[in-house]
Amino acid sequence: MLKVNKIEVHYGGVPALHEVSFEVGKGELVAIVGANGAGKTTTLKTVVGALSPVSGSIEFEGVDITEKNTAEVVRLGITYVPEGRLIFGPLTVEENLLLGAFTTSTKEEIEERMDYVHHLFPILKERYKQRGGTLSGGEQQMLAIGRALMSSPKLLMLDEPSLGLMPTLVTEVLEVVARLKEKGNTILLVEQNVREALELADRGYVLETGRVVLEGEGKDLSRDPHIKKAYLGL
Amino acid sequence: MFSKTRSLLVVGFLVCAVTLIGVAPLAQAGSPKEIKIGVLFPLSGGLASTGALIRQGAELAADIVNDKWPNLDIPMAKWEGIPSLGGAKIKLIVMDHRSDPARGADLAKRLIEDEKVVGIMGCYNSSVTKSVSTVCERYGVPMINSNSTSPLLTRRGYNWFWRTTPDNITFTVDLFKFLEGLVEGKVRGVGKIPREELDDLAIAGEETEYGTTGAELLKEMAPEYGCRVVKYILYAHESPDLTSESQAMQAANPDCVLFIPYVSDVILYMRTFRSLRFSPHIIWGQDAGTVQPDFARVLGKDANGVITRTVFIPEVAIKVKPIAAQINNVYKERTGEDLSGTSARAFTGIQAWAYVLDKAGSTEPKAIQKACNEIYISPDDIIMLWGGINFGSTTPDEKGQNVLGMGMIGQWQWKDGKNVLEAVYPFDYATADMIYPFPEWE
Amino acid sequence: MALAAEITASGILMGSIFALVALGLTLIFGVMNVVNFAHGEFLMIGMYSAFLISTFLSIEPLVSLPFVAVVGFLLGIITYYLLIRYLLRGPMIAQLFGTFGLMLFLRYLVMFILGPNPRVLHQGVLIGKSVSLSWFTFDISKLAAAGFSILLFVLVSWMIERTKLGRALRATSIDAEAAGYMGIDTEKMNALAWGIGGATAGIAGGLLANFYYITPTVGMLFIMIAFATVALGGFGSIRGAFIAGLIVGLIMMVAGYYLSQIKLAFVYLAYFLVVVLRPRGLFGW
Amino acid sequence: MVGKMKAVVGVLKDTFSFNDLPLSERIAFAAFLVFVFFFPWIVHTSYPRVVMIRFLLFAMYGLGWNLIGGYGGQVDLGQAKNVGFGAFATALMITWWGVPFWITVPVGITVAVVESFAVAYPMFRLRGHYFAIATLCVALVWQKLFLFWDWTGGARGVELPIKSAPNFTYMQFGTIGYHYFIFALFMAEFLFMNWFRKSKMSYELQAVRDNEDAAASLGINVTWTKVKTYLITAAMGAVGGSFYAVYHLYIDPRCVMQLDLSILIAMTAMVGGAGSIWGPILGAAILIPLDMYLGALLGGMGFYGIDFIIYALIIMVIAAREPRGIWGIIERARRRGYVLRG
Amino acid sequence: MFLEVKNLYKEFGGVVANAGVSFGLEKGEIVGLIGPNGAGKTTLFNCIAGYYKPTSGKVFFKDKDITGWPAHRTARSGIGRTFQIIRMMERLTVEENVMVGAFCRINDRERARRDAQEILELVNLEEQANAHPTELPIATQKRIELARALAIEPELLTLDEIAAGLNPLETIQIIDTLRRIHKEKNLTLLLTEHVMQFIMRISERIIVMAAGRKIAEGSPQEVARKEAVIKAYLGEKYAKGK
Repeated sequence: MLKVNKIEVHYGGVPALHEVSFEVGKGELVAIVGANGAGKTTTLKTVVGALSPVSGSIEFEGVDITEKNTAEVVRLGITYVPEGRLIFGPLTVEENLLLGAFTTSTKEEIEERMDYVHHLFPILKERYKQRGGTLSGGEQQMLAIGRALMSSPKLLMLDEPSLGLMPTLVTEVLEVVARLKEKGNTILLVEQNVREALELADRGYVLETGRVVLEGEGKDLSRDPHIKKAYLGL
Repeated sequence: MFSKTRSLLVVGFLVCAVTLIGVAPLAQAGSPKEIKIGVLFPLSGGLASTGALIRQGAELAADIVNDKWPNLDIPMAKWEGIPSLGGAKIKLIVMDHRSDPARGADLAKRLIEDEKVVGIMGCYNSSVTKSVSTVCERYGVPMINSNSTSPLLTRRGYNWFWRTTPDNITFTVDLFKFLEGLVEGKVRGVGKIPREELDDLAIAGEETEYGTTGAELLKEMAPEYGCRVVKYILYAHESPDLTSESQAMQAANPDCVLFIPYVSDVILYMRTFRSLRFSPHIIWGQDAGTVQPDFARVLGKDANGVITRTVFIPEVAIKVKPIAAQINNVYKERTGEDLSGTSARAFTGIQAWAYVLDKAGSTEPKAIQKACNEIYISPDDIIMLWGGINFGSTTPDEKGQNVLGMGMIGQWQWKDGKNVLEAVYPFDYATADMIYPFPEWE
Repeated sequence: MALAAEITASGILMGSIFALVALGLTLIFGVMNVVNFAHGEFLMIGMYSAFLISTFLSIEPLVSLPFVAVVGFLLGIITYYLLIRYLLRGPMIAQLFGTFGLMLFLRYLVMFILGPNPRVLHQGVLIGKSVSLSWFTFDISKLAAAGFSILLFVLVSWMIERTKLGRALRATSIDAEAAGYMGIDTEKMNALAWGIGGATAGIAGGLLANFYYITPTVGMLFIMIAFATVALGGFGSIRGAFIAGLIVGLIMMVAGYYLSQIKLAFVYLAYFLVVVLRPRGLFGW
Repeated sequence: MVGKMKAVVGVLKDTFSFNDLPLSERIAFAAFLVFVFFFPWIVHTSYPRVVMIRFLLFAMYGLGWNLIGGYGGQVDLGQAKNVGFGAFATALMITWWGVPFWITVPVGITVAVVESFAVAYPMFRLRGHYFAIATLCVALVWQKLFLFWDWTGGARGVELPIKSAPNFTYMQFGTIGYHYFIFALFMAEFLFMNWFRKSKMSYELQAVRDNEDAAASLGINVTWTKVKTYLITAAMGAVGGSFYAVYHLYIDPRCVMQLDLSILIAMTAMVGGAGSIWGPILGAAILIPLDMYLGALLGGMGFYGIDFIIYALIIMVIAAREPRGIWGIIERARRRGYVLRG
Repeated sequence: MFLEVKNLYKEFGGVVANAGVSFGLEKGEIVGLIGPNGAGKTTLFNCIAGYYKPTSGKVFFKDKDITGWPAHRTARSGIGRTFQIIRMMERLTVEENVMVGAFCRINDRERARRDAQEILELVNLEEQANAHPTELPIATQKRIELARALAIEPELLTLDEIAAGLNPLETIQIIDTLRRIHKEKNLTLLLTEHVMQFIMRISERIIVMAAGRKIAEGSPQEVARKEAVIKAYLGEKYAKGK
């Protein structure tokens, strides 16, 4: 479904990614793990069109999206939930969700999606008229994911959804991810909780200083000795 | 070691910058047959249109001096250059001081030292005239001022500053004499007006050097002529709205409204007066704003009945001064408009320069200074109704003022779809019946 | 009593006109935190377009308003794509100077093309007509401008607060990056904000042309008032701009009546005092 | 006692030493100084000399503004008021009482500093555009008041009595004399800035500019740091104003306290690159000659505003292409060198 | 008591963030502060460091009442801090960032530079001394914040989520660094964190907050067993996993 082929990305003249290639199949949950500064967020931002690669190509459902801007990529069905959530604080929960459906035009579809999100996260229904900024961290993460789902994405990219959340919420958010996968969503996940992420994922890629150094089945990776040593400190 | 790019950039920039400053204007070795006069006026900002008028007037005068104009019965039209200097042509070097005294002073230095002008004419804004005349005084270069009317300018004891136009004192006296004339029934087409109908004055001056001194003068002199100032306003320069100022005047219920404005303000005042249906008996303007063709053109019928002090009225020129009428025609051919007080004064300023140079017979500053102090230009030679030009002095503290100057008062009258400036004062020169009182708004 | 009523009435009248002038400024600021020094020149170009369109096509100035709005809209969009887009990458100060340069450029470009002489509209249903009440004479053209001001404010607030487009604009203003991830083309939103800002400035100019003189430098008379108005109301707040406009109008009228020379000083002082108490203006967030 | 001596020596060393700068910059600057010093003897025409004086004056204004605006990151658009205070203190005291110039300078500085102190605390509650507009408003209020009051001469302005030059009591000279006069003032301010940029205060100020909370966590009194800087900037503006008064010998509130002056001062620093010691000098070296020559060469040609159009285009291009100013280009080149090597 | 918080209340326009928090720290302790998002931990930190003024209650540091002191004054009296959201001086180099901290104590530029270099070595950042912080990864920036806070030579260091976004290995590294610094500089540490591997391993004592109140206190093992803590914060899975 998503095919990233040898992309090279520079940040202000400094190379950040070297020939990174990976694939995400339909219905798969793929995890990207790596140390801080390895280029995970850069990868996701490049896919969504916020950064453009110097070389290499990105293909989504057979369409070349390498040169497309964010708005066009989102329209094609890729939605990105950025690190740090980026909720529109002064807007209400409802408005945040409606903005998620910006690329959807029919009323029925929006209502349908809204029901789905409310079903998934009942807390958002309770907070419907509250300002996004007044929600707690966990609720904001729910809102960010819910907002992304409003566009009924074909590919959902989550960047560190558990960042800064307390343990109960980390568990809860990862459960949500698992549930979304069960429902057939295609997900690309970047997580710092390496073990949990790899156990959840169908496949995983390991990024180190801008290169893919390892790839494989999620469960296999989580038992890989290099991973254990370099990321789990075991 | 330091990187090459960096050092190249640093050195490159400093060198560029420094050479840019160092670029000396190529001091043109002016032909001996050319005499440069520096002309400084506002040609940008809010006064750009005024500067344009001055420029046109000054350039016409220079052209008349330089070329042969067989159809003009004015001596200098036959000159083809300054006679006593071997027919040397006058070259005007016009610069824009942007109404900024500092820039005016800097440009004056450029004109004096780099362009080697024999003298300077300018500067309209009284404040810039002050700073430029200071430079001229320091350098010992003559400056003839044609368009600034602040009385202070000729009361500073400067040895290198002369002014052709009458100052605001003359004009203010004219106004009160005119008002007395109305009471006495001397004004053409108007019977005797009771004094009570004319003695309450509202004064509105723009808060600039020119407006402030003009307004203060009016206020000081009013009691001498038995008038009362019922409202005295100095209004903010660059004000986006003048409604409340107009309301304040209306509330004081004056007989005469006296403006000392630049052109844009007085347009706004007139429009506001109309919307307030405020029509005093007399609306008078101290030249600058009300005398300009723009004022009449822009306001159209609304200007009908506005009185303005001026020094030049085409209608009078046609009737009593044939040469003035001829020059007015030449000017009109060039620009499509009659000469106005503003452009006629600039014309006269350059003319005075030409006569002074002719009399001096030299471009030495001292000779010019001497010529200026002794010059007498006969009334027949100039387009104004003045008694000529002579920089004597009427009072001991005054120096360099043309003592033969005279003011006029004109009235805009709406005739056949356009505004005509008709003379109403001096009474002998009246060209039409005065419209009195100022017509009620429709 | 009558005097108080008269001053208040003209204060409110002029105040809503100042608010109208400030509307585009606050809109542009709200969406992308850029203070547009050239706003007064947008207004001036609006006035000239109204003048030129209604003079040369000999149509009623009011009828020319839609055309003027289009001119303003295009001006805003062009400005955005040719200049502002690049300025947004720099710090606030570069933005100030970029638009300051634009101000000089537009002002003198118009002077270069059309000359420095002032102009005035002579023909039109609103021009020179008044309604007299016992205590006050209303200039119809000002009344109409005030009416349009209220109308435009309602329209723009509705658009910003109730429509999908408005929501997208607000999202862009809060966090352009996040808005991008929603599939909103933030470049287009910014351009649109400039377009709408330009259009409102154009309409304001078209209405002002009915009672104001038109010169290339006329923008400079309004820009400081507009700044003070927008900042007083709180940058980006539409409601704030309207209320602040009324306040500025009233201050100008009262101060103008008694102490005309320093009436603007009172306006600036009012801004200073208000922000000292409320550092983000009356309605800023 | 010894400690004090050491401290003084340290300050002097910091003031006069440029050892921390790359050799290229030192050479360029030395060349610049030599050039400026001999300028009146290289160029014998008057206007370039006048432009040079104006350049040095604005470089000086820019250096002062650079403290609060560049190192402090506070966009102050009201520097003209301080210029005005200095100019009026000097002009009024000389015309009224014949006070020598050098006594009027501290008075001007005092007025500017006291006024700035009075408005600084409320002002620094404001951020970003609110601050910029507030500085602009305060400066305009003062301008209106100076126009309104009679004792300041109002709109009529103040004309200083002309003395026979050269006169060291009232500082009146010919163009060359003024050149060295302003050059000395410029150098004094430049050396002060050279000391400042290495001082503890400079680091603190930059910390405040970049992040106030972080700065406070490191024991920096954020508001006081800003206020202090604001006062120094005010003092520097006042010195420039005093020079203006004795140089032009005529001032009025419209020419020394106008908005355009505030903006031009800030613009010199911005165009050159705010927050570096060279920025304001580069900026003034570009803007002032540009403005002056465009005005003089094209201003009177009869094409209204053509000089402004070109000038405005150049400003726009610089703001759009190089938002960090000319110095930004150099710094970027330097950083790229660093990154590639490091 | 080295640091004592007494019955601290903090309200924001009617919303209570801290509702009567009391606790104390002894010199040299390492204390963890945990609790759900929105429990008021960061608010508490801000009240101690002087960024907020408590609505009521007192804060004593070294037996001095420092309640309501502005931030720069608490810093000078010996309380250093890092921020949850990284706050770098981005136009200064890494070394200069740390030097600014050193200037808190000393006026001499060269000494400040030497101090900064020493501290950068301590946190293994000497290589990056001349880089600009924003060019570096988040984990490195967190270390710069730590170095900067150390430069003021605090006696009490409060660290707000210093391990957030770090992977397990990086977490272990920072624990080592902190332990070393704690020993060498004789510091007292107060930390908040959601990463349990971190907080449980480093803390000698843990304070648990929820809804603006302290709900538990004790050794890591004790706290992890408490029903209330598990319910409000750790979750069943974590309890089982232990």
